[in-house]
Amino acid sequence: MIFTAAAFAILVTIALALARALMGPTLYDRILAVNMVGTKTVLLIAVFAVLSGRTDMIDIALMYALINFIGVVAVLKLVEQGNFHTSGDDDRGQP
Amino acid sequence: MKHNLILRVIAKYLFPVIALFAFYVQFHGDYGPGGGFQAGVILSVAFILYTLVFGLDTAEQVLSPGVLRILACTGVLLYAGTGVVTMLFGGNFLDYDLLALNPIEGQHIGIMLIELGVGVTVSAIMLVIFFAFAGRERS
Amino acid sequence: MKYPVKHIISLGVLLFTLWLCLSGQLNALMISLGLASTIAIVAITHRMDCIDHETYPAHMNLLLLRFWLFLAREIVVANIDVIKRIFKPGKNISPQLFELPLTLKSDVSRVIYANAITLTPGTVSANLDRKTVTVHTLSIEAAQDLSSGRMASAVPEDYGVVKR
Amino acid sequence: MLFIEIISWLFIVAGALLGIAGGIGIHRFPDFYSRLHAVGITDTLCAAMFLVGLCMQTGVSIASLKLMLIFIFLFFSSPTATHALANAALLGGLKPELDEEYHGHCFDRHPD
Repeated sequence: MIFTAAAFAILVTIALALARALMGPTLYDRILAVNMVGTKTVLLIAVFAVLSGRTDMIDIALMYALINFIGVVAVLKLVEQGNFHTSGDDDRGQP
Repeated sequence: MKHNLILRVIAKYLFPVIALFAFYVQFHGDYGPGGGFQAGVILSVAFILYTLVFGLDTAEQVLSPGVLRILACTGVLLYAGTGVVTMLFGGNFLDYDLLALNPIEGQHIGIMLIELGVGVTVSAIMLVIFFAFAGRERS
Repeated sequence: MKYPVKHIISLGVLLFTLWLCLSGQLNALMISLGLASTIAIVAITHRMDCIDHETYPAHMNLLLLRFWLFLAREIVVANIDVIKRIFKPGKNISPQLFELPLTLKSDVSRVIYANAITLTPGTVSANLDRKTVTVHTLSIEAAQDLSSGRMASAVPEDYGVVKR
Repeated sequence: MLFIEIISWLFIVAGALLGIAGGIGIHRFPDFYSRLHAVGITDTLCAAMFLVGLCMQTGVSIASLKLMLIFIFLFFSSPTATHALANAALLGGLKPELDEEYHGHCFDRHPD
């Protein structure tokens, strides 16, 4: 019961974030909203795993957290530099 | 990502953790969700994070495209080789029961080898594709 | 040997502990596979030049624990403040963007400081370089609080500085 | 046992309410930089409340260890993602809406 309510609250938050992603005046607003959807999805999977008693599914939540972070970094790199191959990191190795 | 110190330090911390999670998913396919394909994708994602932060040139020094191609072939060979070995033992292709004296044991070993082959191939091919796309505009 | 052996060993011990936490299977096959994975990852990380003082996990000492407790309290207080601002009708925010001078020496301390600023809602670090950190805050009070240097003095200062 | 159940329910309900508050926040605040703070709520305290509540439900087991691992991972990655986003917007030339009255107030106050 309480889990269903929690899952519903997360879904409402995701809906609000999706509305911002659709409306968002700038590109960065959209990326921000998508990042928030990703974080909420991690919580949703975790809640669902405990709700249904299949705790193996927590692995999937962990994996989603990894992929979400790297996805946001990749999108930002593409937005900022327009390519994937430059390092943008001139002072590596210096103290 | 110019001079992004935070991203660089956090990527250094996160790379071993993500890679370890990939190996965990690889070897626990029969206890939970997971298996070779997912593990290969997670491992390649760890390398993609490294490439995004430190640049394609640095990543290619660590894992050269030649090594990646050899790894991709090794995975397929491992998969096919397991099947051929079972055929040499007198069974069908991928007839795991013959890999050990005990059929259960044989199936365990067979699945593990197959999954290892899938994981190696998937991660290598993912990285080959990513390097090819990322290096497309590099004159 | 490019890096001190104790850094490599501590990374290996940390990874193997993580494997045991994830796996929960205590038979010989899984433990040996875990050891093999740990060694493979440490080898790759060593090849990537990633094991330096920044990846030295044995720094998780008492100083850092005290900082985390401080940070947890700050996060709760800042969350309540931002929620009040969300539900206050009318003009509820007064955004600021300013540069904060840094006195922290090592890279890791600066990263911890910038991440702590971002973790407390109401303040976001937008740029970090060697001398300053650019901060966007939601209110003038949060900006004054950061300028007073209360959080900067709580960050463990000598964290990760290599003894040369 | 019932006591722990009730405490964990309180945590989860608090997390759900914080999440909705953050969701309303990204519609209330006027520009991108102030929306970052609203997302900060859902990334920090909301996630913490949820994961602590779920940990209490699962008890001492591998599952609660994995939930703690998600917690630690989110606390490393979410500020990094937020910082990278703010940095990209700042370098990309997106101007924040600053408060006119206090603008520049903090620049010359540092005891350097």
